[in-house]
Amino acid sequence: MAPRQLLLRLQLRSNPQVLCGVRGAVSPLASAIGFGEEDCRAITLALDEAITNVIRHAYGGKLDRKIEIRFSVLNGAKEGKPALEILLLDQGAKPEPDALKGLPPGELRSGGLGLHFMRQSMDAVVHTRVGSTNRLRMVKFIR
Amino acid sequence: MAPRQLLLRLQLRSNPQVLCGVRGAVSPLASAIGFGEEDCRAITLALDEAITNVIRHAYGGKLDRKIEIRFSVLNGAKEGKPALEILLLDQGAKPEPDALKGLPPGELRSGGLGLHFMRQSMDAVVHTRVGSTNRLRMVKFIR
Amino acid sequence: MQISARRLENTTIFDVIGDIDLANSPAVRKALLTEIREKKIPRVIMNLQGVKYIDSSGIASLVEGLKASRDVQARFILFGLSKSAREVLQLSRLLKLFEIYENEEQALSNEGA
Amino acid sequence: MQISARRLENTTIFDVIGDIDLANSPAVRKALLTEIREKKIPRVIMNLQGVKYIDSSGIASLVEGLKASRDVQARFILFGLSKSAREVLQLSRLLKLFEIYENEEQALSNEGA
Ligand SMILES: Nc1ncnc2c1ncn2[C@@H]1O[C@H](COP(=O)(O)OP(=O)(O)O)[C@@H](O)[C@H]1O
Ligand SMILES: Nc1ncnc2c1ncn2[C@@H]1O[C@H](COP(=O)(O)OP(=O)(O)O)[C@@H](O)[C@H]1O
Repeated sequence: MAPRQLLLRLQLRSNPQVLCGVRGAVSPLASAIGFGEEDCRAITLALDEAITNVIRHAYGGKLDRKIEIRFSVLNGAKEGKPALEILLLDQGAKPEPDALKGLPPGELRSGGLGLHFMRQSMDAVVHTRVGSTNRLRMVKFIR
Repeated sequence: MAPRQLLLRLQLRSNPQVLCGVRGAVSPLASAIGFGEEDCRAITLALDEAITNVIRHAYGGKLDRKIEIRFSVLNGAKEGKPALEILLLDQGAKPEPDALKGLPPGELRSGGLGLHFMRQSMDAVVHTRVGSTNRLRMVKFIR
Repeated sequence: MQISARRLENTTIFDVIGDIDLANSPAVRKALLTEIREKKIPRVIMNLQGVKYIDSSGIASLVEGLKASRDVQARFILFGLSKSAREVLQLSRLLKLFEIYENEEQALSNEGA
Repeated sequence: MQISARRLENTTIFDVIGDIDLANSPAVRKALLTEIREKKIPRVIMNLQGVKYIDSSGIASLVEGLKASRDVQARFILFGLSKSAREVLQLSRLLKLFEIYENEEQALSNEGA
Protein backbone atom coordinates (compact mmCIF):
# COMPACT_ATOMS: atom_id res chain seq x y z
CA MET A 1 0.00 0.00 0.00
CA ALA A 2 1.20 3.49 -0.77
CA PRO A 3 1.86 5.54 2.37
CA ARG A 4 -1.12 7.80 2.95
CA GLN A 5 -0.69 11.36 4.15
CA LEU A 6 -3.87 13.03 5.37
CA LEU A 7 -3.87 16.62 4.12
CA LEU A 8 -7.19 18.00 5.18
CA ARG A 9 -10.35 16.82 6.85
CA LEU A 10 -13.58 18.74 6.30
CA GLN A 11 -16.77 18.42 8.28
CA LEU A 12 -19.85 20.04 6.91
CA ARG A 13 -23.63 19.87 6.92
CA SER A 14 -25.65 18.68 3.97
CA ASN A 15 -26.29 22.26 2.88
CA PRO A 16 -25.58 23.11 -0.77
CA GLN A 17 -24.39 26.58 0.34
CA VAL A 18 -21.10 25.04 1.46
CA LEU A 19 -20.32 23.35 -1.88
CA CYS A 20 -18.46 26.44 -3.11
CA GLY A 21 -16.12 26.32 -0.11
CA VAL A 22 -15.30 22.65 -0.64
CA ARG A 23 -14.62 23.24 -4.32
CA GLY A 24 -12.44 26.18 -3.36
CA ALA A 25 -10.36 23.97 -1.08
CA VAL A 26 -9.84 20.97 -3.33
CA SER A 27 -8.62 22.67 -6.47
CA PRO A 28 -5.52 24.41 -5.00
CA LEU A 29 -4.72 21.30 -2.95
CA ALA A 30 -4.75 19.18 -6.09
CA SER A 31 -2.62 21.77 -7.84
CA ALA A 32 -0.13 21.78 -4.96
CA ILE A 33 0.20 18.01 -5.23
CA GLY A 34 1.08 18.42 -8.88
CA PHE A 35 -2.10 18.02 -10.91
CA GLY A 36 -2.51 20.18 -14.00
CA GLU A 37 -5.37 22.62 -14.47
CA GLU A 38 -7.65 20.28 -16.37
CA ASP A 39 -7.20 17.54 -13.78
CA CYS A 40 -7.88 20.03 -10.98
CA ARG A 41 -11.16 20.93 -12.67
CA ALA A 42 -12.04 17.24 -13.07
CA ILE A 43 -11.32 16.51 -9.40
CA THR A 44 -13.37 19.52 -8.32
CA LEU A 45 -16.29 18.34 -10.44
CA ALA A 46 -16.13 14.78 -9.10
CA LEU A 47 -16.16 15.96 -5.50
CA ASP A 48 -18.99 18.43 -6.12
CA GLU A 49 -21.05 15.67 -7.73
CA ALA A 50 -20.32 13.27 -4.90
CA ILE A 51 -21.46 15.75 -2.24
CA THR A 52 -24.49 16.68 -4.33
CA ASN A 53 -25.48 13.01 -4.42
CA VAL A 54 -25.06 12.64 -0.67
CA ILE A 55 -27.24 15.70 -0.06
CA ARG A 56 -29.93 14.67 -2.54
CA HIS A 57 -30.00 10.90 -2.27
CA ALA A 58 -28.42 9.77 1.00
CA TYR A 59 -29.98 12.64 2.99
CA GLY A 60 -33.05 13.26 0.82
CA GLY A 61 -32.36 16.98 0.61
CA LYS A 62 -32.22 17.57 4.38
CA LEU A 63 -29.84 20.42 5.11
CA ASP A 64 -28.49 19.63 8.58
CA ARG A 65 -26.91 16.19 8.27
CA LYS A 66 -23.22 15.49 8.69
CA ILE A 67 -20.78 14.93 5.87
CA GLU A 68 -17.09 14.31 6.30
CA ILE A 69 -14.45 14.60 3.61
CA ARG A 70 -10.81 13.55 3.85
CA PHE A 71 -8.15 14.51 1.37
CA SER A 72 -4.99 12.42 1.38
CA VAL A 73 -1.95 12.10 -0.79
CA LEU A 74 -0.94 8.56 -1.65
CA ASN A 75 2.79 8.80 -2.16
CA GLY A 76 4.39 6.75 -4.88
CA ALA A 77 1.01 5.29 -5.72
CA LYS A 78 1.82 4.62 -9.37
CA GLU A 79 5.26 4.63 -10.96
CA GLY A 80 6.52 6.68 -8.05
CA LYS A 81 4.01 9.45 -8.68
CA PRO A 82 1.59 10.61 -6.02
CA ALA A 83 -2.18 10.23 -6.20
CA LEU A 84 -4.99 12.13 -4.54
CA GLU A 85 -7.47 10.16 -2.48
CA ILE A 86 -10.79 11.66 -1.47
CA LEU A 87 -12.94 9.90 1.12
CA LEU A 88 -16.53 10.97 1.63
CA LEU A 89 -18.47 9.71 4.63
CA ASP A 90 -22.15 10.12 5.48
CA GLN A 91 -24.71 8.48 7.73
CA GLY A 92 -27.55 8.67 5.25
CA ALA A 93 -29.78 6.12 3.55
CA LYS A 94 -28.29 3.05 1.98
CA PRO A 95 -28.36 3.32 -1.81
CA GLU A 96 -31.03 1.30 -3.61
CA PRO A 97 -29.62 -1.88 -5.16
CA ASP A 98 -28.33 -1.13 -8.67
CA ALA A 99 -28.96 2.63 -8.33
CA LEU A 100 -25.24 3.33 -8.33
CA LYS A 101 -24.80 1.74 -11.74
CA GLY A 102 -25.73 5.05 -13.29
CA LEU A 103 -27.34 5.83 -16.62
CA PRO A 104 -25.75 6.32 -20.04
CA PRO A 105 -25.06 10.00 -20.79
CA GLY A 106 -26.06 11.84 -23.97
CA GLU A 107 -29.81 11.62 -23.44
CA LEU A 108 -32.07 14.55 -22.84
CA ARG A 109 -33.07 13.84 -19.29
CA SER A 110 -32.63 16.16 -16.37
CA GLY A 111 -30.55 13.98 -14.10
CA GLY A 112 -28.40 10.93 -14.09
CA LEU A 113 -25.15 12.67 -14.99
CA GLY A 114 -23.43 12.86 -11.60
CA LEU A 115 -22.05 9.31 -11.35
CA HIS A 116 -20.95 9.50 -14.99
CA PHE A 117 -19.04 12.72 -14.29
CA MET A 118 -17.41 11.20 -11.22
CA ARG A 119 -16.31 8.08 -13.09
CA GLN A 120 -15.04 10.09 -16.05
CA SER A 121 -13.10 12.43 -13.79
CA MET A 122 -11.44 10.02 -11.37
CA ASP A 123 -9.44 6.81 -11.79
CA ALA A 124 -11.35 5.01 -9.05
CA VAL A 125 -14.84 5.61 -7.64
CA VAL A 126 -15.91 3.03 -5.09
CA HIS A 127 -19.03 3.15 -2.92
CA THR A 128 -19.17 0.93 0.13
CA ARG A 129 -21.36 0.73 3.19
CA VAL A 130 -19.72 0.09 6.58
CA GLY A 131 -22.32 -0.29 9.34
CA SER A 132 -24.53 2.76 9.03
CA THR A 133 -21.92 4.80 7.16
CA ASN A 134 -21.78 5.30 3.41
CA ARG A 135 -18.19 5.53 2.31
CA LEU A 136 -17.15 6.78 -1.09
CA ARG A 137 -13.51 6.51 -2.09
CA MET A 138 -12.25 8.36 -5.14
CA VAL A 139 -8.66 8.26 -6.34
CA LYS A 140 -6.90 10.08 -9.13
CA PHE A 141 -3.33 9.47 -10.25
CA ILE A 142 -1.06 12.14 -11.58
CA ARG A 143 -0.51 11.52 -15.28
CA MET B 1 -25.93 36.39 21.27
CA ALA B 2 -26.46 36.05 17.58
CA PRO B 3 -27.45 32.50 16.58
CA ARG B 4 -24.35 30.73 15.30
CA GLN B 5 -24.50 28.41 12.32
CA LEU B 6 -21.43 26.22 11.83
CA LEU B 7 -20.66 26.11 8.13
CA LEU B 8 -17.46 24.15 7.86
CA ARG B 9 -14.92 22.58 10.14
CA LEU B 10 -11.40 21.93 8.86
CA GLN B 11 -8.77 19.77 10.45
CA LEU B 12 -5.27 20.01 9.13
CA ARG B 13 -1.64 19.52 10.06
CA SER B 14 0.76 22.39 10.63
CA ASN B 15 2.11 22.03 7.11
CA PRO B 16 2.30 25.20 4.99
CA GLN B 17 1.42 23.10 1.91
CA VAL B 18 -2.22 23.09 3.00
CA LEU B 19 -2.53 26.88 3.34
CA CYS B 20 -3.63 27.19 -0.30
CA GLY B 21 -6.52 24.80 0.30
CA VAL B 22 -7.73 26.70 3.35
CA ARG B 23 -7.55 29.99 1.48
CA GLY B 24 -9.45 28.37 -1.38
CA ALA B 25 -12.25 27.35 0.98
CA VAL B 26 -12.72 30.57 2.92
CA SER B 27 -13.01 33.03 0.08
CA PRO B 28 -16.06 31.50 -1.68
CA LEU B 29 -17.70 30.83 1.68
CA ALA B 30 -17.33 34.50 2.63
CA SER B 31 -18.65 35.49 -0.78
CA ALA B 32 -21.67 33.18 -0.37
CA ILE B 33 -22.47 34.82 2.97
CA GLY B 34 -22.51 38.16 1.20
CA PHE B 35 -19.06 39.72 1.58
CA GLY B 36 -17.72 41.76 -1.33
CA GLU B 37 -14.50 40.92 -3.15
CA GLU B 38 -12.24 43.18 -1.13
CA ASP B 39 -13.60 41.82 2.15
CA CYS B 40 -13.17 38.24 0.89
CA ARG B 41 -9.52 39.03 0.19
CA ALA B 42 -9.12 40.57 3.65
CA ILE B 43 -10.68 37.55 5.36
CA THR B 44 -8.48 35.19 3.35
CA LEU B 45 -5.38 37.15 4.36
CA ALA B 46 -6.33 37.20 8.04
CA LEU B 47 -6.86 33.46 8.13
CA ASP B 48 -3.65 32.74 6.23
CA GLU B 49 -1.71 34.91 8.67
CA ALA B 50 -3.35 33.27 11.66
CA ILE B 51 -2.45 29.76 10.46
CA THR B 52 1.07 30.91 9.55
CA ASN B 53 1.51 32.15 13.11
CA VAL B 54 0.28 28.89 14.58
CA ILE B 55 2.70 26.93 12.42
CA ARG B 56 5.68 29.19 13.11
CA HIS B 57 5.14 30.28 16.69
CA ALA B 58 2.77 27.89 18.47
CA TYR B 59 4.28 24.82 16.80
CA GLY B 60 7.79 26.17 16.14
CA GLY B 61 7.70 25.13 12.49
CA LYS B 62 6.87 21.47 13.13
CA LEU B 63 4.83 20.10 10.26
CA ASP B 64 2.70 17.38 11.83
CA ARG B 65 0.74 19.12 14.57
CA LYS B 66 -3.02 19.49 14.60
CA ILE B 67 -4.88 22.66 13.70
CA GLU B 68 -8.64 23.02 13.68
CA ILE B 69 -10.60 25.77 11.98
CA ARG B 70 -14.32 26.44 12.28
CA PHE B 71 -16.25 28.77 10.04
CA SER B 72 -19.60 29.96 11.33
CA VAL B 73 -22.16 32.52 10.30
CA LEU B 74 -23.46 34.72 13.08
CA ASN B 75 -26.93 35.64 11.90
CA GLY B 76 -28.21 39.12 12.57
CA ALA B 77 -24.97 39.95 14.36
CA LYS B 78 -25.10 43.67 13.60
CA GLU B 79 -28.13 45.62 12.38
CA GLY B 80 -29.64 42.38 11.18
CA LYS B 81 -26.67 41.63 8.95
CA PRO B 82 -24.71 38.40 9.24
CA ALA B 83 -21.08 38.16 10.31
CA LEU B 84 -18.43 35.53 9.67
CA GLU B 85 -16.74 33.98 12.68
CA ILE B 86 -13.51 32.03 12.30
CA LEU B 87 -12.21 29.96 15.20
CA LEU B 88 -8.68 28.58 15.11
CA LEU B 89 -7.61 25.98 17.65
CA ASP B 90 -4.17 24.54 18.31
CA GLN B 91 -2.39 22.66 21.09
CA GLY B 92 0.91 24.47 20.70
CA ALA B 93 3.03 26.64 22.97
CA LYS B 94 1.48 29.40 24.99
CA PRO B 95 2.37 32.79 23.50
CA GLU B 96 5.03 34.80 25.32
CA PRO B 97 3.54 37.55 27.47
CA ASP B 98 3.11 40.71 25.39
CA ALA B 99 4.19 38.96 22.15
CA LEU B 100 0.69 39.26 20.74
CA LYS B 101 0.72 43.02 21.03
CA GLY B 102 2.42 43.15 17.64
CA LEU B 103 4.78 45.71 16.19
CA PRO B 104 4.01 48.92 14.30
CA PRO B 105 4.04 48.43 10.51
CA GLY B 106 5.93 50.58 8.01
CA GLU B 107 9.40 49.61 9.14
CA LEU B 108 11.90 47.67 7.10
CA ARG B 109 12.03 44.52 9.13
CA SER B 110 11.34 41.06 7.83
CA GLY B 111 8.55 40.04 10.13
CA GLY B 112 6.02 41.42 12.52
CA LEU B 113 3.30 42.08 9.95
CA GLY B 114 0.99 39.15 10.54
CA LEU B 115 -0.92 40.37 13.58
CA HIS B 116 -1.21 43.81 12.03
CA PHE B 117 -2.73 42.30 8.87
CA MET B 118 -5.16 40.24 10.94
CA ARG B 119 -6.29 43.24 12.97
CA GLN B 120 -6.63 45.44 9.91
CA SER B 121 -8.62 42.79 8.08
CA MET B 122 -11.08 41.67 10.74
CA ASP B 123 -13.40 43.49 13.15
CA ALA B 124 -12.36 41.33 16.09
CA VAL B 125 -9.19 39.31 16.71
CA VAL B 126 -9.05 37.71 20.15
CA HIS B 127 -6.46 35.21 21.37
CA THR B 128 -7.27 33.16 24.46
CA ARG B 129 -5.82 30.09 26.07
CA VAL B 130 -8.18 27.44 27.41
CA GLY B 131 -6.31 24.66 29.22
CA SER B 132 -3.65 23.53 26.76
CA THR B 133 -5.50 24.91 23.73
CA ASN B 134 -4.79 28.21 22.01
CA ARG B 135 -8.01 29.66 20.71
CA LEU B 136 -8.14 32.50 18.23
CA ARG B 137 -11.50 34.04 17.40
CA MET B 138 -11.83 36.39 14.45
CA VAL B 139 -15.06 38.05 13.41
CA LYS B 140 -15.93 40.22 10.47
CA PHE B 141 -19.24 41.99 9.93
CA ILE B 142 -20.78 42.62 6.55
CA ARG B 143 -20.62 46.33 5.83
CA MET C 1 -24.73 33.17 -8.36
CA GLN C 2 -26.78 36.01 -9.81
CA ILE C 3 -29.25 35.69 -12.64
CA SER C 4 -30.87 38.70 -14.23
CA ALA C 5 -33.10 39.09 -17.27
CA ARG C 6 -32.91 41.54 -20.16
CA ARG C 7 -36.17 41.56 -22.07
CA LEU C 8 -36.01 42.51 -25.75
CA GLU C 9 -38.71 42.04 -28.35
CA ASN C 10 -39.58 38.33 -28.50
CA THR C 11 -36.34 37.53 -26.72
CA THR C 12 -35.13 37.27 -23.14
CA ILE C 13 -31.44 37.22 -22.36
CA PHE C 14 -30.44 35.82 -18.99
CA ASP C 15 -27.10 37.04 -17.68
CA VAL C 16 -25.74 34.55 -15.20
CA ILE C 17 -22.79 35.38 -12.98
CA GLY C 18 -21.15 32.86 -10.68
CA ASP C 19 -21.02 29.11 -10.28
CA ILE C 20 -24.10 27.02 -11.08
CA ASP C 21 -24.39 24.18 -8.59
CA LEU C 22 -26.99 22.54 -6.36
CA ALA C 23 -27.22 25.74 -4.30
CA ASN C 24 -28.69 27.71 -7.17
CA SER C 25 -29.57 25.47 -10.11
CA PRO C 26 -33.21 25.41 -8.87
CA ALA C 27 -33.27 29.22 -9.32
CA VAL C 28 -31.91 28.89 -12.86
CA ARG C 29 -34.48 26.23 -13.68
CA LYS C 30 -37.30 28.35 -12.30
CA ALA C 31 -36.23 31.43 -14.23
CA LEU C 32 -36.05 29.44 -17.46
CA LEU C 33 -39.38 27.68 -17.07
CA THR C 34 -41.18 30.90 -16.16
CA GLU C 35 -39.87 32.59 -19.27
CA ILE C 36 -40.49 29.69 -21.64
CA ARG C 37 -43.67 28.10 -20.29
CA GLU C 38 -45.52 30.93 -18.60
CA LYS C 39 -44.43 34.02 -20.47
CA LYS C 40 -44.13 32.04 -23.71
CA ILE C 41 -41.10 34.01 -24.89
CA PRO C 42 -40.18 32.57 -28.31
CA ARG C 43 -36.40 32.93 -27.83
CA VAL C 44 -34.54 32.54 -24.54
CA ILE C 45 -30.80 33.13 -24.49
CA MET C 46 -28.42 32.25 -21.67
CA ASN C 47 -25.32 34.43 -21.32
CA LEU C 48 -22.89 32.10 -19.56
CA GLN C 49 -19.79 34.32 -19.88
CA GLY C 50 -19.76 34.88 -16.13
CA VAL C 51 -20.11 31.17 -15.30
CA LYS C 52 -16.75 29.68 -14.46
CA TYR C 53 -18.21 26.48 -13.10
CA ILE C 54 -21.27 24.34 -13.74
CA ASP C 55 -22.05 20.87 -12.43
CA SER C 56 -24.60 18.20 -13.36
CA SER C 57 -27.37 19.98 -11.47
CA GLY C 58 -26.67 23.07 -13.55
CA ILE C 59 -26.64 21.04 -16.76
CA ALA C 60 -29.93 19.49 -15.65
CA SER C 61 -31.55 22.92 -15.41
CA LEU C 62 -30.31 23.80 -18.89
CA VAL C 63 -31.77 20.49 -20.11
CA GLU C 64 -35.09 21.44 -18.51
CA GLY C 65 -34.96 24.72 -20.39
CA LEU C 66 -34.20 22.94 -23.65
CA LYS C 67 -37.01 20.42 -23.16
CA ALA C 68 -39.53 23.11 -22.27
CA SER C 69 -38.52 25.16 -25.31
CA ARG C 70 -38.97 22.13 -27.57
CA ASP C 71 -42.42 21.54 -26.11
CA VAL C 72 -43.56 25.02 -27.06
CA GLN C 73 -41.43 25.36 -30.20
CA ALA C 74 -39.38 28.18 -28.75
CA ARG C 75 -35.64 28.57 -29.19
CA PHE C 76 -33.23 28.07 -26.33
CA ILE C 77 -29.72 29.36 -26.90
CA LEU C 78 -26.46 29.41 -24.95
CA PHE C 79 -23.45 31.65 -25.48
CA GLY C 80 -20.20 32.58 -23.77
CA LEU C 81 -19.31 29.12 -22.45
CA SER C 82 -16.11 29.02 -20.40
CA LYS C 83 -13.58 26.28 -20.99
CA SER C 84 -14.80 24.54 -17.88
CA ALA C 85 -18.50 24.79 -18.79
CA ARG C 86 -17.72 23.46 -22.26
CA GLU C 87 -15.77 20.54 -20.78
CA VAL C 88 -18.70 19.61 -18.54
CA LEU C 89 -21.22 19.81 -21.38
CA GLN C 90 -18.88 17.69 -23.48
CA LEU C 91 -18.69 15.14 -20.68
CA SER C 92 -22.50 15.01 -20.59
CA ARG C 93 -22.50 14.28 -24.37
CA LEU C 94 -25.21 16.91 -24.72
CA LEU C 95 -23.08 19.56 -26.41
CA LYS C 96 -24.62 18.87 -29.82
CA LEU C 97 -28.18 19.04 -28.59
CA PHE C 98 -27.85 22.68 -27.58
CA GLU C 99 -27.74 25.70 -29.86
CA ILE C 100 -24.49 27.38 -28.82
CA TYR C 101 -22.77 30.57 -29.99
CA GLU C 102 -19.55 32.32 -29.12
CA ASN C 103 -20.99 35.69 -28.18
CA GLU C 104 -24.17 37.70 -27.80
CA GLU C 105 -24.04 39.24 -31.26
CA GLN C 106 -23.98 35.83 -32.92
CA ALA C 107 -26.62 34.48 -30.56
CA LEU C 108 -28.94 37.36 -31.45
CA SER C 109 -28.29 37.52 -35.17
CA ASN C 110 -28.52 33.85 -35.99
CA GLU C 111 -31.92 32.82 -37.27
CA GLY C 112 -31.49 29.25 -36.12
CA ALA C 113 -32.13 25.89 -37.69
CA MET D 1 4.50 28.77 -6.94
CA GLN D 2 7.17 28.80 -9.61
CA ILE D 3 10.09 31.18 -9.73
CA SER D 4 12.44 31.36 -12.70
CA ALA D 5 15.28 33.72 -13.58
CA ARG D 6 16.05 35.54 -16.82
CA ARG D 7 19.59 36.85 -16.78
CA LEU D 8 20.34 39.94 -18.88
CA GLU D 9 23.45 42.10 -18.71
CA ASN D 10 23.76 43.43 -15.15
CA THR D 11 20.15 42.52 -14.50
CA THR D 12 18.20 39.51 -13.35
CA ILE D 13 14.45 39.32 -13.82
CA PHE D 14 12.58 36.84 -11.65
CA ASP D 15 9.26 35.67 -13.03
CA VAL D 16 7.07 34.46 -10.22
CA ILE D 17 3.88 32.54 -10.88
CA GLY D 18 1.46 31.54 -8.15
CA ASP D 19 0.71 32.51 -4.57
CA ILE D 20 3.56 33.54 -2.28
CA ASP D 21 2.91 32.22 1.22
CA LEU D 22 4.73 30.36 3.99
CA ALA D 23 5.00 27.28 1.75
CA ASN D 24 7.29 29.02 -0.69
CA SER D 25 8.44 32.41 0.61
CA PRO D 26 11.70 30.76 1.79
CA ALA D 27 12.40 29.82 -1.85
CA VAL D 28 11.75 33.40 -2.97
CA ARG D 29 14.02 34.73 -0.24
CA LYS D 30 16.78 32.30 -1.18
CA ALA D 31 16.60 33.15 -4.88
CA LEU D 32 16.80 36.87 -4.11
CA LEU D 33 19.69 36.65 -1.68
CA THR D 34 21.70 34.40 -3.98
CA GLU D 35 21.32 36.87 -6.82
CA ILE D 36 22.00 40.00 -4.77
CA ARG D 37 24.57 38.85 -2.21
CA GLU D 38 26.42 36.02 -3.91
CA LYS D 39 26.19 36.83 -7.60
CA LYS D 40 26.29 40.57 -6.86
CA ILE D 41 23.87 41.39 -9.67
CA PRO D 42 23.47 45.18 -9.63
CA ARG D 43 19.78 45.16 -10.59
CA VAL D 44 17.23 42.54 -9.57
CA ILE D 45 13.69 42.83 -10.87
CA MET D 46 10.68 40.87 -9.64
CA ASN D 47 7.92 40.22 -12.17
CA LEU D 48 4.87 39.76 -9.95
CA GLN D 49 2.25 39.72 -12.72
CA GLY D 50 1.53 36.06 -12.05
CA VAL D 51 1.17 36.55 -8.28
CA LYS D 52 -2.48 36.79 -7.33
CA TYR D 53 -1.80 36.46 -3.62
CA ILE D 54 0.98 37.35 -1.23
CA ASP D 55 0.97 37.26 2.56
CA SER D 56 3.24 38.70 5.25
CA SER D 57 5.80 35.93 4.80
CA GLY D 58 5.99 36.86 1.11
CA ILE D 59 6.31 40.54 1.94
CA ALA D 60 9.05 39.59 4.41
CA SER D 61 11.09 37.92 1.67
CA LEU D 62 10.73 41.00 -0.54
CA VAL D 63 11.91 43.09 2.42
CA GLU D 64 14.93 40.80 2.76
CA GLY D 65 15.68 41.40 -0.91
CA LEU D 66 15.35 45.15 -0.47
CA LYS D 67 17.59 45.19 2.60
CA ALA D 68 20.25 43.05 0.92
CA SER D 69 20.19 45.28 -2.16
CA ARG D 70 20.66 48.37 -0.01
CA ASP D 71 23.61 46.72 1.73
CA VAL D 72 25.42 46.22 -1.57
CA GLN D 73 24.05 49.31 -3.32
CA ALA D 74 22.17 47.26 -5.87
CA ARG D 75 18.69 48.07 -7.16
CA PHE D 76 15.70 45.96 -6.26
CA ILE D 77 12.61 46.56 -8.37
CA LEU D 78 9.05 45.20 -8.45
CA PHE D 79 6.58 45.31 -11.30
CA GLY D 80 3.20 43.88 -12.28
CA LEU D 81 1.56 44.00 -8.85
CA SER D 82 -1.96 42.60 -8.78
CA LYS D 83 -4.68 44.49 -6.94
CA SER D 84 -4.41 42.05 -4.08
CA ALA D 85 -0.59 42.27 -3.84
CA ARG D 86 -0.83 46.06 -3.89
CA GLU D 87 -3.43 46.01 -1.11
CA VAL D 88 -1.21 43.85 1.06
CA LEU D 89 1.87 46.03 0.48
CA GLN D 90 -0.27 49.06 1.30
CA LEU D 91 -1.41 47.41 4.51
CA SER D 92 2.23 46.83 5.44
CA ARG D 93 2.91 50.57 4.90
CA LEU D 94 5.98 49.57 2.91
CA LEU D 95 4.66 50.51 -0.52
CA LYS D 96 6.75 53.68 -0.67
CA LEU D 97 9.98 51.97 0.31
CA PHE D 98 9.98 49.79 -2.80
CA GLU D 99 10.78 50.85 -6.34
CA ILE D 100 7.66 49.77 -8.22
CA TYR D 101 6.69 49.98 -11.90
CA GLU D 102 3.65 49.03 -13.90
CA ASN D 103 5.33 46.76 -16.42
CA GLU D 104 8.61 45.23 -17.51
CA GLU D 105 9.42 47.91 -20.04
CA GLN D 106 9.24 50.65 -17.45
CA ALA D 107 11.11 48.56 -14.91
CA LEU D 108 13.94 48.02 -17.38
CA SER D 109 14.12 51.51 -18.85
CA ASN D 110 13.99 53.53 -15.67
CA GLU D 111 17.40 54.58 -14.45
CA GLY D 112 16.25 54.86 -10.87
CA ALA D 113 16.79 57.39 -8.13
N1 LIG E 1 -24.68 8.95 -2.45
C1 LIG E 1 -25.75 8.27 -2.92
N2 LIG E 1 -26.58 7.63 -2.06
C2 LIG E 1 -27.67 6.99 -2.52
N3 LIG E 1 -27.99 6.89 -3.83
C3 LIG E 1 -27.21 7.47 -4.72
C4 LIG E 1 -26.05 8.19 -4.32
N4 LIG E 1 -25.44 8.66 -5.44
C5 LIG E 1 -26.18 8.27 -6.46
N5 LIG E 1 -27.25 7.55 -6.06
C6 LIG E 1 -28.27 6.91 -6.92
O1 LIG E 1 -27.75 6.84 -8.24
C7 LIG E 1 -28.61 7.53 -9.17
C8 LIG E 1 -27.76 8.19 -10.25
O2 LIG E 1 -27.00 9.24 -9.69
P1 LIG E 1 -26.41 10.39 -10.59
O3 LIG E 1 -25.73 9.77 -11.76
O4 LIG E 1 -25.56 11.26 -9.74
O5 LIG E 1 -27.65 11.22 -11.15
P2 LIG E 1 -28.82 11.98 -10.36
O6 LIG E 1 -28.29 12.28 -9.00
O7 LIG E 1 -29.06 13.20 -11.17
O8 LIG E 1 -29.98 11.05 -10.34
C9 LIG E 1 -29.38 8.50 -8.33
O9 LIG E 1 -30.60 8.87 -8.90
C10 LIG E 1 -29.55 7.73 -7.02
O10 LIG E 1 -30.62 6.83 -7.11
N1 LIG F 1 -0.26 31.90 17.34
C1 LIG F 1 0.79 32.43 18.04
N2 LIG F 1 1.34 31.73 19.07
C2 LIG F 1 2.38 32.24 19.76
N3 LIG F 1 2.94 33.44 19.51
C3 LIG F 1 2.45 34.17 18.49
C4 LIG F 1 1.36 33.71 17.71
N4 LIG F 1 1.07 34.65 16.79
C5 LIG F 1 1.94 35.65 16.97
N5 LIG F 1 2.79 35.37 18.01
C6 LIG F 1 3.85 36.25 18.51
O1 LIG F 1 3.60 37.57 18.04
C7 LIG F 1 4.72 38.05 17.28
C8 LIG F 1 4.23 38.94 16.15
O2 LIG F 1 3.52 38.15 15.21
P1 LIG F 1 3.29 38.67 13.73
O3 LIG F 1 2.79 40.07 13.78
O4 LIG F 1 2.42 37.70 13.03
O5 LIG F 1 4.74 38.71 13.06
P2 LIG F 1 5.81 37.53 12.85
O6 LIG F 1 5.07 36.24 12.90
O7 LIG F 1 6.39 37.79 11.50
O8 LIG F 1 6.81 37.68 13.94
C9 LIG F 1 5.44 36.81 16.81
O9 LIG F 1 6.80 37.05 16.54
C10 LIG F 1 5.23 35.86 17.99
O10 LIG F 1 6.15 36.12 19.01
